[in-house]
Amino acid sequence: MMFGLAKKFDGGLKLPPNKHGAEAPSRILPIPESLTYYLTKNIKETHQCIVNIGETVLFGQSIARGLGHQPDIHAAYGGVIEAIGSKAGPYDAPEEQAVIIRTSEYKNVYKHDDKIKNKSDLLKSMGVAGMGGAAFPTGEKVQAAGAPRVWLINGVECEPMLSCDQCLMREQADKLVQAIRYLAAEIMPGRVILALESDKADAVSAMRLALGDVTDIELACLPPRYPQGGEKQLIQTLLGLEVPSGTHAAHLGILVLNVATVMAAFDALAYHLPLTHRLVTVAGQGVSAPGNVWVPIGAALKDVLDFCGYDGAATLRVTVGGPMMGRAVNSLDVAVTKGTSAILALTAADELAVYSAQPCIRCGVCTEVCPARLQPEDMYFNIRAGRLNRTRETGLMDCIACGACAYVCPSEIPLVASFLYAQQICRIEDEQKARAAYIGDLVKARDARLAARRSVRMGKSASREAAARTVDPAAMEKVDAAREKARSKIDK
Amino acid sequence: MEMISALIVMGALCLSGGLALAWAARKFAGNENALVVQIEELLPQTQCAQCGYPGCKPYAEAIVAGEADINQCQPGGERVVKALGQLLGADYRPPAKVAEKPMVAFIREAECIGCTLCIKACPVDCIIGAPKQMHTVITADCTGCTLCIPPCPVNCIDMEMLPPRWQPERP
Amino acid sequence: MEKELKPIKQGPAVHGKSQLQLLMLKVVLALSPALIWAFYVFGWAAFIALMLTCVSGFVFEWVALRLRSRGRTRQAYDGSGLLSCILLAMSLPPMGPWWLYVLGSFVSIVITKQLFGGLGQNVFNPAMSARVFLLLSCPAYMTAWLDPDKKAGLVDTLRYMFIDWHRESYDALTTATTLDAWRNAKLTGLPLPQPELTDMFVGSTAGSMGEVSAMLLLLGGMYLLFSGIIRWHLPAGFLAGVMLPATLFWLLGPEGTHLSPLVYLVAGSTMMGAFFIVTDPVTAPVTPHARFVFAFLIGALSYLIPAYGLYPVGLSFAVLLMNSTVPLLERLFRPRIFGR
Amino acid sequence: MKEVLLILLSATLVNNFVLTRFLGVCPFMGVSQRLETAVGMAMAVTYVLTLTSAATWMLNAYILVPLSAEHLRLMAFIVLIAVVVQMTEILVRHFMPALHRAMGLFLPLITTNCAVLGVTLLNVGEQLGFMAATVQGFGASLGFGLVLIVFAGLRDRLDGCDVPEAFKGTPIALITAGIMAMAFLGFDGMGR
Repeated sequence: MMFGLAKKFDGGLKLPPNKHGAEAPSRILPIPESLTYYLTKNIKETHQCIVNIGETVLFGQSIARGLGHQPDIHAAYGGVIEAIGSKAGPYDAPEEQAVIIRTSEYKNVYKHDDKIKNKSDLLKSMGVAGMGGAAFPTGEKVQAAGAPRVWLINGVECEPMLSCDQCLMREQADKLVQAIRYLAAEIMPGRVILALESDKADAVSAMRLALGDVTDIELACLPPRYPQGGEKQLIQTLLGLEVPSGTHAAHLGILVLNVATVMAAFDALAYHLPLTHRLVTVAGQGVSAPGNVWVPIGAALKDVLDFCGYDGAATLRVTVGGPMMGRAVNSLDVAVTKGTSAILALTAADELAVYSAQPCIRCGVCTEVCPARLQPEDMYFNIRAGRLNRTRETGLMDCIACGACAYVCPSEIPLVASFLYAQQICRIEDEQKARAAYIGDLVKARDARLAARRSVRMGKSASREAAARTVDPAAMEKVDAAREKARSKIDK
Repeated sequence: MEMISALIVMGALCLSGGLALAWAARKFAGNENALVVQIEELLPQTQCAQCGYPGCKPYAEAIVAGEADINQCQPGGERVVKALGQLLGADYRPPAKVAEKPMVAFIREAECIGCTLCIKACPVDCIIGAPKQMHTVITADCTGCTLCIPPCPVNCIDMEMLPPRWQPERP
Repeated sequence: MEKELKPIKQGPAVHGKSQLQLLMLKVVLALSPALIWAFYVFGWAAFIALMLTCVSGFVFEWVALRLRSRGRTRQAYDGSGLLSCILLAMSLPPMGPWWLYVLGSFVSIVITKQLFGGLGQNVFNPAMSARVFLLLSCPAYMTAWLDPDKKAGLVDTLRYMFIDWHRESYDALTTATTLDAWRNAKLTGLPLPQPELTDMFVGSTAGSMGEVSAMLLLLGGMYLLFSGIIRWHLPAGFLAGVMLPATLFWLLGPEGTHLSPLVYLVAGSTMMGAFFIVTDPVTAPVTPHARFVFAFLIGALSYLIPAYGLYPVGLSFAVLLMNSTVPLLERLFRPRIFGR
Repeated sequence: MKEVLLILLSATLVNNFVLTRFLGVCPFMGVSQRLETAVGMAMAVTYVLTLTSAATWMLNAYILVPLSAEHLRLMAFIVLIAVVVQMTEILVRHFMPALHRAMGLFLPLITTNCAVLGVTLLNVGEQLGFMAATVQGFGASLGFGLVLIVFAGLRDRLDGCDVPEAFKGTPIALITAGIMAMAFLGFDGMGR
């Protein structure tokens, strides 16, 4: 059943798809020698390691417990824990704490016990995280959405060069429908909508075939436009609803899950299989055999790129994630994480962005393409001038870093880099304010404690005095007179 | 005749003006405390007395009274000076004392004789201990205000540097 | 990784086609038909004036940037200075004395643009602020319009412009523009001039160098509009701003005191203003609503100033006045952020 | 009615008190640092100017002229303006403490603001009627407020611009005010 287009989302632009190797069948990466799992993100601890060096682990055994809602980490292959130390990371900070496993075999699989009943805890212990790129813990999302009014399955792959969702849908359409039906039984959504873009013909036909004339799952074929795959943009397009700023769609009862995340969640809930492998697109002119590869999470970029014919000489930049929202990495021994949807080896032929940062002429083209209806040139002007609180008022925290503004800017200004830098500074400032408020409470608590103690002591001395007055009133008059004289001397 | 009429006119004018002002000043006395609360919220509440006033509230009152300048808050640094400048319309002045790296107090438990003097001195109550028992500092709550060091008789408290927080670099 | 990778870690790895220099050159291209026509109509005077403005403008900009710091001189080659100088030259009378153009380019490039921080940070439109400066400081030379029929050869032009540019020997060549004639008629009560509309549209009457041929300016403007360099809000707003009061006053006002709105439509300065002066992105607001209001008020003011004031052409004053209100307009017409 | 409108227009735009007659330039430069204080100042000046125009006209017409004490005009006006300004300051300090602190010195400075005294003396000098004098006062303050708020918006953007070191702050503000004054000359001759 086709879904009428409620409302086109604001801004956005048409990008050349150049999906090299999207049609190629997916391949499987041979076992790499070592696997690297990160325990910290920007030096802030996110996981606690539960194995120690020299211990042997089995295929699928969990090696680190996630703090808070963070899902756990599992070994993609059996092997020996080689080291726990700092290694080059894909995030902003250059070095991260990581566990390194020397792989040996994958025969005997670690059996997970089935004690956990609650589905969001099970998802957390099976390590399921968002695979669209943000790696948001799926367990937390499912729990926050409860019985969602609408469940959107996000097969929209609007970034150029990316084709892992398309390949997944093309090759495993039936398993996806089975997964959707199984999860629908679990989370009881009001409506189920599978969204994908009409220019991925093979995926659309595969899904249509798999769905047949089923009525409970709606298929939405959307015209291709970047950044339609964003959660808020997809909701605005399909449901005509704007998620209020600062709140997650899950809290409104709208659950949005990436196609790959749905598959991972299905494996976790139905078969208790942890998330250890994911489909990664390898593209860009620097790779001779681009395409989609089943990669164990933790494999180094070097192994994956060499597997697809990497030509180091021509490559100017290696990006983890899509060409628009991905992040450049400086060294190739960075590892694949759950959120890595693509590894791109970009050469000069890929219209590589050279941020020459010429002066901004306020042409307003970035304002037209911004899906969050922000003013990128005004925010950039205030960031350059150092007025970050002014930038926050004009919506810095609503920027989804989709890169549309930096793509169209004629002066090639590093807009997204400035916005992310400003966002991090604002987060640090918020932390300082929160700490100041917390310490303010400590001070008030201390004053209250001292005041209470003083009143207790006053109470005791008052009762002692009353008792003395009943025993010998005359002496007490002398005491009062002396007190009066002392007090009058102080007042003068 | 000219002189008298001139005197009468100016005298009457000034008198009536003065009376009107006196009445208005008493009726609409300015309320200061609303501003004090606003200022206090901006201050980092470390009660460290680095600004020369025994705590954040006295410093806020001093600012409203006009005795204190807006850049005396050392832990607040740039952020507080800008925030106060924004609220009070005063233009920006660099902070008087620059906050060194954030520090945390640390008691060498072996030498602590349990005299509870530092507990009384700590403005945020982050030192735990009973008389004659060993004391220790809750590092999470300590603001590094060094008020506990002077009262300690055996001088067993020293300041430790916190690991530097990762700073994003400017593109 | 043997090669040092690009320093910018975040942000899109790919970039679209639009370049700053390309943008500026396209606008210059859109201006070129009207320019070439001016060379044809005014002969050597126009060409020399343009060269004087552009060369002195480039030198001033290069020196100003060099004084700021060595690395900045690269910005002198991005075509924006060239564009401002061409616009300035086109709004000045053709056969003016040589220092008129050099002083104009100094005021526009150095004072109005570089002093405020260079491209993108200047608050006032450089060409217009220079024109107002010259109009106020040397009105005599600014209102001496060369008569197209009496244009002189190369040698004579050079003599007029460089050697004896003082007034006397100069009047023989000048004539009044339509707007001048209308203003004099209004003051002295003479019957209104009925200008030949097609003549004005094609552009063979006297006037500032570039503002002669409305047809070619319209041509350039349409090219800018359909190639996506400018948005419709600014030109449409300006034209509405001019035509609305014009028709209103023409219909309601007492008989015979106001020119018919058609005259304004075919006047070169209106077309120049609509597509090239008002649409300078740097000194205009960014949001569509603010742009329309900004352009509309410029149009209205540029009609009211000559109608009731002293000066024959109100466009430059109107642009400067509205440029100063841009920060307020932007604060007023800020679009609603997603989800707020 | 048309005549009142003409006075209002000419006082606000044609011979604007700040940019054409250059009266009241020091608060214009001093308060335009931030938009909030500029709006506060504009309202305060509008309130003070309209009130003083009316009051001084009455003072002159009913007290000074009958007693033929015109020579006292200057002193009497100044005392009256001082009283009105002090009254405003008390009210602002009571109702809007933050604004009062933000405007700081410039609120009492309105007393010595040449625009205020200028308008009152002008009203009396040109033998305007009561209605015309008040409208002139209101028009002048409207013009002052309008230009002040527009200029505050400009300066707010300018202090983020990459202005050369030597010109940062007041110099660039003076140049901007100069260009705005040039633009205001365009209104010359209107309203005749």
